[in-house]
Amino acid sequence: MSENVIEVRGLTVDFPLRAGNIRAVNHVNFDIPKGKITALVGESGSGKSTMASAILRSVSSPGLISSGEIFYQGEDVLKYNKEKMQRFKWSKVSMVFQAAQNALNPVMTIREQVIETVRAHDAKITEKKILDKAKELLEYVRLEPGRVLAAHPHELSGGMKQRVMIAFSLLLNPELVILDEPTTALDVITQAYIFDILAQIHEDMGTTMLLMTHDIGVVARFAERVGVMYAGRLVEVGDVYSIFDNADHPYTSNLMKSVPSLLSNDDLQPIVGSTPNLLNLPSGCPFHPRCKQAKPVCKRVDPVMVETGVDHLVNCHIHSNEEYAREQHLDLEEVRV
Amino acid sequence: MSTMMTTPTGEPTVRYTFDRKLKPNAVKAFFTTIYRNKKAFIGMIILLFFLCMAVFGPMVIHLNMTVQYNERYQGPSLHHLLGTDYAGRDTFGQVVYGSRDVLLIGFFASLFTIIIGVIVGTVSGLIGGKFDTILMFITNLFLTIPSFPAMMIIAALFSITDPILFAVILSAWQWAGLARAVRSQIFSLKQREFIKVCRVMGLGTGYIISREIMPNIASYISISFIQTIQGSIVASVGLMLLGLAPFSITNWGTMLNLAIQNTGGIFNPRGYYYLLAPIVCLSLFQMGSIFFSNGIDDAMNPRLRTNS
Amino acid sequence: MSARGLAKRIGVLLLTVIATMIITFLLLRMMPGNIVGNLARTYASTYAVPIDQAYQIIAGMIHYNPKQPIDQQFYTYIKGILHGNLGQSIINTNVSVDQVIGRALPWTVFTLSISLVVSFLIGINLGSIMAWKRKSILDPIISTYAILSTAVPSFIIAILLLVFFAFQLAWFPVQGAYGAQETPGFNIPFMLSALYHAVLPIITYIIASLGGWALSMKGNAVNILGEDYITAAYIRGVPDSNIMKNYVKKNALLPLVTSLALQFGMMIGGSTIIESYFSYPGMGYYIGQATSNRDYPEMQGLFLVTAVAVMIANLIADLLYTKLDPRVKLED
Amino acid sequence: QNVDLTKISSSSPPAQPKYDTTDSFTFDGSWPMPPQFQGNPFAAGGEGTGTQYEFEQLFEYIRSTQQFTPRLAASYKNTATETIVHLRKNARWSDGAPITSKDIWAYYMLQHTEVTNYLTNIETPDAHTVVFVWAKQTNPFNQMRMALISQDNQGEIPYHIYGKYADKEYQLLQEAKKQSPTWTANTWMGVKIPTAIQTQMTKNYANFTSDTPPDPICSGPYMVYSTNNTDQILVKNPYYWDRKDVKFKELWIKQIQQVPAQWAELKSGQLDYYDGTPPQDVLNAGLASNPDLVHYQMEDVASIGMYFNLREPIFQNEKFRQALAYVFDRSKIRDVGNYFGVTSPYNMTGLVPSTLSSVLSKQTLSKMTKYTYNPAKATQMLEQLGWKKENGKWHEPNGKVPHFIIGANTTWMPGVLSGQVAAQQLTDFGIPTSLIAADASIEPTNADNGKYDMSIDWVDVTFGYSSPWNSLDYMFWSTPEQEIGFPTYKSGPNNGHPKTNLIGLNGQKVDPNTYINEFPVTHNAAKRQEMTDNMAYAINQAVYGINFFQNVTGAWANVKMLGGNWPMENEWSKYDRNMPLPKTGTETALKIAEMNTGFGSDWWVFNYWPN
Amino acid sequence: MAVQDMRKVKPLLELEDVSVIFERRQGLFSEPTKIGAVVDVNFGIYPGEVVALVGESGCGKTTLGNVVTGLQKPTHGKLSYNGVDLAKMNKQQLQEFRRGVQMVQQDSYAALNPMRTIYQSLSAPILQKKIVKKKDVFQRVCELLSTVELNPPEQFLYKYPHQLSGGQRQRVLMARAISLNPKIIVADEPVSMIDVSLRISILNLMASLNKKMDIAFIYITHDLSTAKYIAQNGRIAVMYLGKLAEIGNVRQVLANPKHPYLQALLSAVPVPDPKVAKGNRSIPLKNFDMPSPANPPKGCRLHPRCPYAEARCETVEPQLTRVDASEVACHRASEIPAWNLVPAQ
Ligand SMILES: Nc1ncnc2c1ncn2[C@@H]1O[C@H](COP(=O)(O)OP(=O)(O)OP(=O)(O)O)[C@@H](O)[C@H]1O
Ligand SMILES: Nc1ncnc2c1ncn2[C@@H]1O[C@H](COP(=O)(O)OP(=O)(O)OP(=O)(O)O)[C@@H](O)[C@H]1O
Ligand SMILES: [Mg+2]
Ligand SMILES: [Mg+2]
Repeated sequence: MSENVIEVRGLTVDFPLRAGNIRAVNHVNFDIPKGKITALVGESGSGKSTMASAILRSVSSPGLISSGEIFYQGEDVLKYNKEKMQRFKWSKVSMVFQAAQNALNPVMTIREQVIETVRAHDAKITEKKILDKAKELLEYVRLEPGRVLAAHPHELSGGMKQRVMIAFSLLLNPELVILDEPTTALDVITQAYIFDILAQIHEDMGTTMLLMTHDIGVVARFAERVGVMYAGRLVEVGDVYSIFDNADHPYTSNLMKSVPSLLSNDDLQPIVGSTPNLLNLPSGCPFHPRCKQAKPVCKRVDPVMVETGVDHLVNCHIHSNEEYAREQHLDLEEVRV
Repeated sequence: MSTMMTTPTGEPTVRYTFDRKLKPNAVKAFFTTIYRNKKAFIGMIILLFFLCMAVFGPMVIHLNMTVQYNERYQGPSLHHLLGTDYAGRDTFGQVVYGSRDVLLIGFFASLFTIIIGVIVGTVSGLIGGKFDTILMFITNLFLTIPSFPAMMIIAALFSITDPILFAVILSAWQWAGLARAVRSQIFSLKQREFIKVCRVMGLGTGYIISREIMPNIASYISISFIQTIQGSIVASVGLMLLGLAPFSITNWGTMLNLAIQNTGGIFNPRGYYYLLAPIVCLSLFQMGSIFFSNGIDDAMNPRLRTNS
Repeated sequence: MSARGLAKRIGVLLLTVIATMIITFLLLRMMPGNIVGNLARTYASTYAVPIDQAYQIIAGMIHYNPKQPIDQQFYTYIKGILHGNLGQSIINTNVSVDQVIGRALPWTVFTLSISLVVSFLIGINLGSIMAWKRKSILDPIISTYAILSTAVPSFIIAILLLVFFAFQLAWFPVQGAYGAQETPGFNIPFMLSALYHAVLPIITYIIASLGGWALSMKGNAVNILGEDYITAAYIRGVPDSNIMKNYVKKNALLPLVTSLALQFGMMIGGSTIIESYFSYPGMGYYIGQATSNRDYPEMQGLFLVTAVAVMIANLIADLLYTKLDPRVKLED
Repeated sequence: QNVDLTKISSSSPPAQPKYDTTDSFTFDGSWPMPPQFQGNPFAAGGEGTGTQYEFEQLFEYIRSTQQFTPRLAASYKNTATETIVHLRKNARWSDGAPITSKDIWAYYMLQHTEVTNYLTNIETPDAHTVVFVWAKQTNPFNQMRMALISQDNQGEIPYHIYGKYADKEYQLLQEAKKQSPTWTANTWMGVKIPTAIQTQMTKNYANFTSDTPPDPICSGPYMVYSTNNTDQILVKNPYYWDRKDVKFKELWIKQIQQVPAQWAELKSGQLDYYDGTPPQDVLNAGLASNPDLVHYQMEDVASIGMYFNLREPIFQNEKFRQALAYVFDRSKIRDVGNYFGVTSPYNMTGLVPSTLSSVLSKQTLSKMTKYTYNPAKATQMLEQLGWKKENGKWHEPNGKVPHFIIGANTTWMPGVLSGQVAAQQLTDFGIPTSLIAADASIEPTNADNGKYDMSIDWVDVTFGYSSPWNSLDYMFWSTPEQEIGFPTYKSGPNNGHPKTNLIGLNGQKVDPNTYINEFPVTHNAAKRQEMTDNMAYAINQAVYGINFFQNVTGAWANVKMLGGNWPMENEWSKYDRNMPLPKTGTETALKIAEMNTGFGSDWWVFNYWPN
Repeated sequence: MAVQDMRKVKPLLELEDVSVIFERRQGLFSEPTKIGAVVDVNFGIYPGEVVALVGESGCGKTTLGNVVTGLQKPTHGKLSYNGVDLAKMNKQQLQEFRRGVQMVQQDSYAALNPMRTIYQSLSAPILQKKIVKKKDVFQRVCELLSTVELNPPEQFLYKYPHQLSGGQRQRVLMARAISLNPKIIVADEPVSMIDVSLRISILNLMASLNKKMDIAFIYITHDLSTAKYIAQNGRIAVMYLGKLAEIGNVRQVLANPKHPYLQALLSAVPVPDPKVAKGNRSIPLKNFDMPSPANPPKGCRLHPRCPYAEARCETVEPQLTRVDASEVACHRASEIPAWNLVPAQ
């Protein structure tokens, strides 16, 4: 097994709202292996962005990390003090945001924001050095550095802003770049282009990347490892090929089957039912009301992660055998049907 | 085109029956939301209090305005809850009697302001073009021309005898700001997708205004309504002091003025009750309005109202 | 804004000014109250002269002929304006309206700018602190204060200040702009005296507007705090102080700067009530005086200045907004 | 004894007086705000309160004592047709120029005051003699002559500055005389001015009033040192003829617009002197918080009351007006309007109530109707008129319920408060009445134009010198006439003047116009007495309005800052420094009256001596 | 219906030389800039067919959709419905057009009045247009909801838009669109804001409405996969910078895309199959930024980005011409190398 940049253990994030508690991330264990591109897929609201922000300890209020650990180099990031955290952010793990359009301060030029960011981590570095680095990176993402640096965010197109954000994320040579749906608001061609650049970066610098998306096509094209999230749970993790070809979780396999493709002409079957309401989750496995293979146990008991293949984990009762049932103190009857 | 026996897609019909219980009660929901919003609830209580005072107060309380000079500036007692004024008359009774005029004028002034402002703003915003330019030009004039001499003229031309006329005069210079605000709201609403759909469906302008646009600016209008009441009350005090309306000794503004100007209310600690009674009432009413209008938006917006 | 747009705006502005001028002119002439009559009454009782004689004397004294046709009066008025003078005061022989405005405007601008700047600066700082430290006790205190200060009409604030600090405690002068023993000009005693006299009016304005600034600033800042770029900056490791300064304050301030300009324009006319309470010789005070004397040219002049100030303020507010906010490009 | 003009004008005036805060006398007053303030007292706005200290008269007249003290005049003599006045020879303007008869002449050329209606000419035989030449048709009796002359402030127009306007006016007068040589009553110098000349005169006058030095050229004890909108400082006029008697180095006048602010300043010792009587509570608070204050009450020569609008048919019925007079509980109105005021058993007589007993004969007084509060009587009278009271409201004979409007001037609080109580009393009696308290810029005009049913104003008042004639002249030929709205003569000698149905003591018709015209020129005192008796009786009977109460005003002194020799000084503690109203005509009353600057008194300036 | 058949039927709605030009003032004393959002488009919609309109963002799809629904008046050209020019319609014909052409928008939340319940939103047009009698409105609304598979309908009637999920709201939009028994529905990116797992069901619903009610659909999207899915038997029209670049039967066009732009577009679409997707495939364009529609390139609008451009492309504007089964606006349509969905390994 290769080394992991980040190891998430038992991470739980809650949003206590007036209407009830939303558990956006529910006891997730997850590794981000070094040098690989890992993708997290899942429908909207499944907790992808929350997980990303939890890694950077910046869950938006009123959210709070209720339990779990996030290990970086064997140390729990959640236990870092303020200074240490300040240093960790961006220089170790950086992020390209879901709404990159709005991720830049509209009243400051790109140049000012670049300088500010670097200075926040190293007050002594000269302005020239910062700008040289920024120019290099901007060129790398195929932008004209001079013009872009002098611009205010609104003077750039969406694709350009996204590329600026990518350049930004590389400013401090982080070990991990989290890409939270970097192309949702963009066009197909621009999207392809951005992923082209990202692939290039990955190839040239070997940067570890964590990609959050719900575009299955993008995952197929870009990722090496895939995690699937559903209602705050990580339901399946595995190598990209095994996830696409023999997904072990009914949700994953249904999802794969419901994506129209240029290559096939079949009529597709949607996943029945509607997306879960996090305020009012079904008992047991949250997917069971939509699952065709649901067993009685699914209604009652939350499944646990089991390994079904090499580096392939799944969180589903289908794979529960007698041994598992015994371990979990489950009724054999329920498990079998 | 379609008969009742098949659905639009030609499948056999199921009969659906109307179930009253399923239909949510918007009025109840409105008050539930207000109740849940602490500030708005307090505001509503305050406003209700003043409303009751204005409506029932004069029926319950008898106010004797005969001068009792030796009983002037008394402190609060069971007999005189807020003490007496400079001529020995009950302050509380005056406040109660005064509330009727004050609220009536405020209410009607606000009503007229809203009516004119909303009509002008809506028409201007919906029709647009040259018409809008002209209407807005006029509106701007109303915003720049000093209201003070204008009000004096109006008041002189129509001698003010009842609160309604008084209200008309007050609203004559208040609608312009509202019209502009409504217009810009209409402008942005006009661009909204659901209005576009109505146009595609060929639904009439009347329908679009009354059913699609109005519900969306209703909360804005209600808030403005309450705020205009506030403004009108303060303005009415000013107008009365200018002598543009019959001098009512129980009007809160008049009480305030009398306490300060020539009756020694501010020089006699016992007179402070008389001075403070209208100030507290005015401020309390204003505060109630502000609080309540804070809650209106919540209560009128289904999104905030039904938080599920 | 493009030069073309600017030109168009100024055109509309001029048109509005002209229309305002005409309407104000007519309105004032229609105002009830007979200038000659009022003066004659006073004259008759002061000098014990029969009333018709007093009428004649007054008619000779003032520069106003009520019998002159209104179109001629208007013509004279417009001619004067085109020559840059706003006419002669009716009541006050040999005093031009320009002189009156020249006297009044500095005082209003003086109190106004101090009170606006002070209340604005305090207000926005309080507001951003309120937004930043949502849980602190500052928020409920300032919110309550702000609501109270909007609920209490500003003239009541003036009265209360006057009653307590001038009448009862006598800490501040009850009225006026400077002590009579000072010679107006650039000398320290005069300036100190002017400052001392301005304290209560300024405090009145500040009390009345401070809460409003704080609340709007808080509202804006809370919205800004929810913006993605704040989270982004936080994640980038930008220190809190920088976020506060460069992100929250800077962005939340933009709309307020325009309202500051608007406020300034609107208040150039001065507050008649407050300036009268303090007998502070600013624009509002003279508007009150001129109105009660029905000094038409003076009223016209004062109202014109006020209207023009409002309109220019509007324009400046727009320009300022485009200047300050790189995102906004004004059209038309 | 010609004054050597050259000698005086060549002597250089002393250096500008230095400003000194010691011995300054502070009080409140008003003047036009800068930049309106200017140096010509006849430009609109005048000089304000300072006028009486800046300008000197030929004679000073004290209203309540009816005495004339020579000021610029050294002596005078009345002949059959002339009054000859000799001027002081040492009097000078504040710029050093001597005050001569030419200055007095210039004053009368440019000021067409009341006295000029009785003159045909003013002559200046030498630099220090002025001769008033009375018209033989209207030749007043001596006391009247002096009263007419002494109400003018003759030392206001320096000939060496404004001479050209006076000369021009004179020249125009001569031309007018040529064009209409016959004598005309009630005109300036008896000359009917043709319209063309009148136009020129108006223009000349306008030029004169536009000729304004920055500060006035003064003839009185003080001159202006500085003026801003709240404070005016007057300093001693170095050329004043009687400067050694001027007690204060400077007068500091404060313009305090808000009435409560005036009281606050008084209370806190910021004012040395204040005239006016505030409500009882303010007064007590003031006296209590400042032990140095003493308040002297004195009778005002005016009453607060209201006029009925005779344009309204309902008020044309005299019986109805009389009935209304019984409805008002005037002592309650007084309590609120001015607690210290004095009510009179009679109603409106046209004369100052406190003077009635001295001006009218005992017999007349006893015959006059007393209108004390008597609602029963009012009810009875109304029922006789065919009115009916139903559900607590009175119905006119035609069944209508009248609703009355009383107009009052907002800026005049005692009037508003009185009016409010009066309206309340009428309403309580069963005639719904509301008060409209309108701005000072509207209310008088509205009242004059008959916009209200009743209007609150000063009634039974004398402005200027105290004389029954003066009061009645004011009532019938000035603003009250318009407020009451008498029908007027459309032609004849009384054109434009009121047409009344006044009935005298013996049932004979009396005409106010005749009274006004003839009283001053009636040299027989008994005849004058009879005329006045008839008028007062008739007016009281006619009930043109209601006299609520005679005003009592006050003079406040800060006895710590100022010192010594006060009236009733030994009784201060007895009355807690709020001194009671002295008996009319007593020594004390005179002394107190002299203290009141509101009556044009210079007492402080000359008679006060510092601690 | 195959494309060939349609030639015989008269189009239900026809666009002839339609252009929409927006004017925007900017800059110092400059002339207003003109944005040709739609330029000289000729296009017919036949009864019951499905047309997918695809193209990059900003190419004018929505504007064209608005022209079809009558929301946007063409600057030039004419739109006819049932053979009648829209500009010359009488009141009744206009009514018919209004009822005949409906739309479904992208943002289902914005498309519903947030202050009104579903019942209010759905019943209003039925009542206003007197589709059924007043007493039957309730029944009708329930039927509509059931048709769009919102069952049981009673549960949805009194909900406000925010109380429904995106998919449910999109169904409500469908229900509203069919409530007036239209002939054509313009669906502007109806699924782009819906979760992946639910997209297919909406597309299936559209397909079933198309089949059962014979409503023609114009499906506007930039997602070629869904375009292909829904327009299986229909046509596809590809737009570039306001102009139609290629149009034809979906199967044929996608099997053999002729226009270089379409080829580029197809190459950019990520295929949900790692084996195919990972085949490193570059996009056959020289430049990735779309030129501003305010000053489009002369000649062929694609030429600055087109790898096959030659001299005439810079000057002569290509017209739509038939090449094999489709119509293509490219000078070199027949010379451009064939393009395959699955790249040769
Ligand atoms: N600030 C917040 N306040 C309340 N709830 C929140 C907040 N942020 C996220 N949530 C809730 O947490 C859940 C997970 O949200 P998250 O943004 O992580 O999902 P996601 O998988 O990134 O979705 P998407 O694909 O739409 O970005 C959602 O149900 C959301 O409602
Ligand atoms: N009202 C308008 N005023 C000015 N320009 C407009 C207007 N509407 C659209 N445009 C411009 O017309 C062009 C086409 O816009 P349109 O919305 O039709 O594109 P689209 O293909 O639907 O794009 P998307 O895929 O982003 O929805 C764009 O450049 C746009 O900026
Ligand atoms: Mg997300
Ligand atoms: Mg679009």
